[in-house]
Amino acid sequence: MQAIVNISLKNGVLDPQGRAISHALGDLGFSEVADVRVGKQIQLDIDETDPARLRQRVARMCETLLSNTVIEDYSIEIPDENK
Amino acid sequence: MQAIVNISLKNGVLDPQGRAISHALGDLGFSEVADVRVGKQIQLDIDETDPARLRQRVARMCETLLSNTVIEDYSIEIPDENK
Amino acid sequence: MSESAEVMTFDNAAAMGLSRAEWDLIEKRLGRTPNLCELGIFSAMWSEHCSYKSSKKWLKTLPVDGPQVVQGPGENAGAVDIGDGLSAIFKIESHNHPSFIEPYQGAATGVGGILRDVFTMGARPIALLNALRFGDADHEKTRHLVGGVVAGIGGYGNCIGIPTVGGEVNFNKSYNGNILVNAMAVGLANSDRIFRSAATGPGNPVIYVGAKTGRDGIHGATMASAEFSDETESKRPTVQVGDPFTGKLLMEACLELMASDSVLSIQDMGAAGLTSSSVEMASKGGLGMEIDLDLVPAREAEMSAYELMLSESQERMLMVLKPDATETARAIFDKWDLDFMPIGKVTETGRLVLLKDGGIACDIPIGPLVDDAPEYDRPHHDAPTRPVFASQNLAGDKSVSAVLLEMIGHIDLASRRWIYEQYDSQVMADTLAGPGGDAALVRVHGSRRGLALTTDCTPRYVESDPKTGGMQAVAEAYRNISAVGATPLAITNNLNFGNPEKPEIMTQLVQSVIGMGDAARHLNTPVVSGNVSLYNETDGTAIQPCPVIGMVGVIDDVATAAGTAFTAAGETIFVVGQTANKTDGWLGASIYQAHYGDATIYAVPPVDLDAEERHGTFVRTHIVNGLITAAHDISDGGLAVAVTEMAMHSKFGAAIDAGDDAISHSWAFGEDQGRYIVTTQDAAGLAAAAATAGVEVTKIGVVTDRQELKFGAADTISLAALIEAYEGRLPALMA
Amino acid sequence: MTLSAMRVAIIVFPGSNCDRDMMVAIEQLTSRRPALVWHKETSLDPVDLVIIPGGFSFGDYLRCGALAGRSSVMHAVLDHAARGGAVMGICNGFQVLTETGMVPGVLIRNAGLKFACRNVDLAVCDTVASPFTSGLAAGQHLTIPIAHNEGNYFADADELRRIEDNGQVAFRYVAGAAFGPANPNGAANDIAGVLSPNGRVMGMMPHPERAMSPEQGGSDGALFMSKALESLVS
Ligand SMILES: Nc1ncnc2c1ncn2[C@@H]1O[C@H](COP(=O)(O)OP(=O)(O)O)[C@@H](O)[C@H]1O
Ligand SMILES: [Mg+2]
Repeated sequence: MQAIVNISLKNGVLDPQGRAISHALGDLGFSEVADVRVGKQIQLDIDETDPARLRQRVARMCETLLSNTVIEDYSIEIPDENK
Repeated sequence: MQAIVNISLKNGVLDPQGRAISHALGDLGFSEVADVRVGKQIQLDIDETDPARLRQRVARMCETLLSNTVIEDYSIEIPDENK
Repeated sequence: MSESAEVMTFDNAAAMGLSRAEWDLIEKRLGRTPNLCELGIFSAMWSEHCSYKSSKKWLKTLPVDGPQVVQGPGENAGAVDIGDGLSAIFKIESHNHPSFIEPYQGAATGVGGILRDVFTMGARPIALLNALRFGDADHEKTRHLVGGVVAGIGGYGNCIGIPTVGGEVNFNKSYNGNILVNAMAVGLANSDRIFRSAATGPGNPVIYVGAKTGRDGIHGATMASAEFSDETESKRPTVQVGDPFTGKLLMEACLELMASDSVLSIQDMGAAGLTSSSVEMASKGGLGMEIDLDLVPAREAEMSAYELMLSESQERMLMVLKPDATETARAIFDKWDLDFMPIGKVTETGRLVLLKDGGIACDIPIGPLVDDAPEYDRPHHDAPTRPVFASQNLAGDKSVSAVLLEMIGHIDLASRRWIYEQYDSQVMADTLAGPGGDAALVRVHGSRRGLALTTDCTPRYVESDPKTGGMQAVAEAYRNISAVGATPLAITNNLNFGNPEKPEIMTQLVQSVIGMGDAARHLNTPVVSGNVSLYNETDGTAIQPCPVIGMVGVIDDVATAAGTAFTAAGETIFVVGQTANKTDGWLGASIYQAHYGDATIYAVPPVDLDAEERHGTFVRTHIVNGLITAAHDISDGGLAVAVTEMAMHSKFGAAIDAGDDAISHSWAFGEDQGRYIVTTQDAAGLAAAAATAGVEVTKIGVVTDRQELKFGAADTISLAALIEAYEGRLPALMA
Repeated sequence: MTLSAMRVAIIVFPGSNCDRDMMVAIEQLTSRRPALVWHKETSLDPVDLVIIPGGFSFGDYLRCGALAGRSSVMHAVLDHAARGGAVMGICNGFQVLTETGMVPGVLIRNAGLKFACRNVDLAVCDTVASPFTSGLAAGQHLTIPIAHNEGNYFADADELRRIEDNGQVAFRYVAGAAFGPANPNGAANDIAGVLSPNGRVMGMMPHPERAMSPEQGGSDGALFMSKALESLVS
């Protein structure tokens, strides 16, 4: 089964990369861009058929390795959950 | 309006970071993890009220800057689209 | 109700770490109760970090003068004359706690902070060093912390383009819950173009430049525990995130502006951000300052006066400009896409006045903030006496080479390559000797001159005998500088200790500062800058005391410098500082004892400052005149380890003997101080020169072209085996 | 034309940090100071060689070289190359060149996921006619330092075959005196430097400007660059 983890910087944490990108977009003529934040998207293929258990395990993975909970928040998507 | 761009590596492009993460997860006892791919998620706040036009503009941003089409694919989400 | 109207109580003060006496003094000086913002400012200025209240009394005993000193302690960094009208400007600073919470960002912002201290003085940074201490190699956190800290140091230094040329790392269980990350930066400036922080000229504009101010680094713990904290407070990050790219732009913009004769005074926003920078500038100038907080470039909406004043957002500076220079300056900062905002003016009032939302958020006299900052004479006692370890063979009847093979892979002796290859040690193209040798050697751009740089401390010595340990740190740095042929000039230091309210910890601090001072005085290397980090404890147990020394030396012609690598087969190997009839050595508190011995804390090898100076001068002199072809000081692991390193760094081997006697473990691995291994093509000449100089030298062998080390008649080991153990240790730990 | 008549331009982006080192290196070889051109420029004076130096242009945010590759001066550099002008990108400069498509492939994260600063040994390859290799013998070895986090050369199989068949590989990592694995970053086919199809544009990860004298630990960078400059003027 597949799980997708989206990792984003906590509010208030400086995102220099986002700033640089929105500058660049402005210079390239995309003046409508007000703000940019950059996060990670991690796709996991996991040998697990039960969505509930999958979600549990992935949450554990986030806490132990995938996300740096000091400065990052994470959210978990399970595409096949409602199939 | 907000737009979310997900950028992932094309199949066949090797992903050292993804490989390292899946090893690390294995070492941590998450033996069920079969494969990991790491991508980017870029959130844009844009002064644009029409979802269709927004999608067009963001696609242009992806082609010109946000993704390197040699190795990356992108997809665009507009959360408020169907509101 | 408006923030300035909130009435603080002692509980709020206590939550910010202030004592009852300190609270009473604040009320007395103000003649009223402070509001939140004012209390925050007092607590920051009177914190250990900014006020040095526990260490000041002892820091004052350090030697800070000398003909070479251009700027001693008191500014953002110290400065020494290196000739040609140039000054080397340098300082070391700790970022221990942030690096434990978030190793990458903590270490990265530590590097960024110390770089700002150096270019704030008008110097272009030319080198970075560090001193790191981690817990037990097999502690579950160590791998993660080492990986993150090293990547963070590289992440900032590599990107901003300043080479990281040296450093030191030890592992000890006392750092399991409290690592040490000390970063040192060295820069160059014309001695007559050094910038200082004292505000001048009432009416002159106060300018904010650099990155915007966010809520990062505001003491979350304090906030959360205080009544006024709202729900979201606890969720706010307390670690700062560094942006080396903006750091680079800020560095270039400041140096460009400083070349344009517009800046009267300048101060980086380090610890306690806008608070310490504005207060320090005003108080040093004996003036006041008025700032309109509504003008401060902010990253987030509705930041309170308290938050704006205490934010530790990175890459920010405060400057006082010549009144007519504002437009020149603005143009430069626009070019570099950095915020540039006049936010206030220098005043005659001697008060810090902060305006916000059309009201007065803070109005306090600056004098008390600085002059009345508490200064404590904390109780301490005599250092305990330690048993002398009777030098003896602890490793059974193992041969010297067998012991060597085990010791060379010891976590504190093994190769640091895994670490330093993650640092760009060569950018700027003037690094002639990078990490891996004794001192690093960096060419003064466009000249023949070179700066020799090193950081040193041996915590296990300091723990056993703080005074001798403090001396030894200076002596070892002095040896490292001398071993490349450079003349030691001055030091910076970083005092890392536990809780100074405990007499035994205060004893460590007092004794090691005394020892450090004695050595610095004796070796003519005054202290020009430094930093203090206290309360390095977890669950009441303190770290091994770690007073790190950063030393800078100069050599007139880099072509005359020496390295540690053997240069030619057939050359004679001498020990400088050891008599011919010596057959044993000092194993107490040595790596050999740590490796094979019991856990007892034994007495450390004595440090003889006269000998250190005599031996260092001898080595330096004869490196520069070419008599000595390679040199390496003897430190951790003793003579055998020093010889092994010289061989491994070269294509050559060595045959070592101890005269007629069989080689004892204590002779091979003892850590007696004040010694160097040197090689020469002219053995007679070296012996004669030593006799004239009154220096003991002993021939201990020859350089060979065989890829092996030979001890005495029959005990040989291949360099390949040693290199495998030496290079394999850290990669194995980090795999 | 002599080396001292040679006109070299070095492009400077915010975050470039090897621009001065390259300027000094070129001056050492030509005894003429190259022009430093700021990224906001929209045109280039006629030059014999454009160099894109190492560093972290725009912080290497988004992708290494991505933001620099789209800055205004790069349009002028593209025109220069389109006219057959010579361009050399070192390290971050190589990444910029791949982002503009001036040389094929991309540079991704080092396989070891660590920044790597050390000497590497290079073999000069048998290439399409190019001023950057013609002065050196195919198979000749050079020792030059690297310092990068994203030097892992990647191109898909067809692209790789095309590059190899056209002789667009300028340098490969090879085993030699340097400590550590010959290929320091996992680069496909051990590729350390590539050429444009016409051989006039070259990107390489190693830093020749850091190997200009024995004092610095070696002179192979000076050897390579002097040969390249000589073929460019002849
Ligand atoms: N251990 C020390 N020895 C000598 N000087 C010190 C020491 N610790 C701090 N100083 C000096 O006190 C001043 C303030 O130190 P610090 O607050 O760390 O500087 P900054 O505010 O620039 O970070 C600096 O000039 C520093 O060099
Ligand atoms: Mg400072």
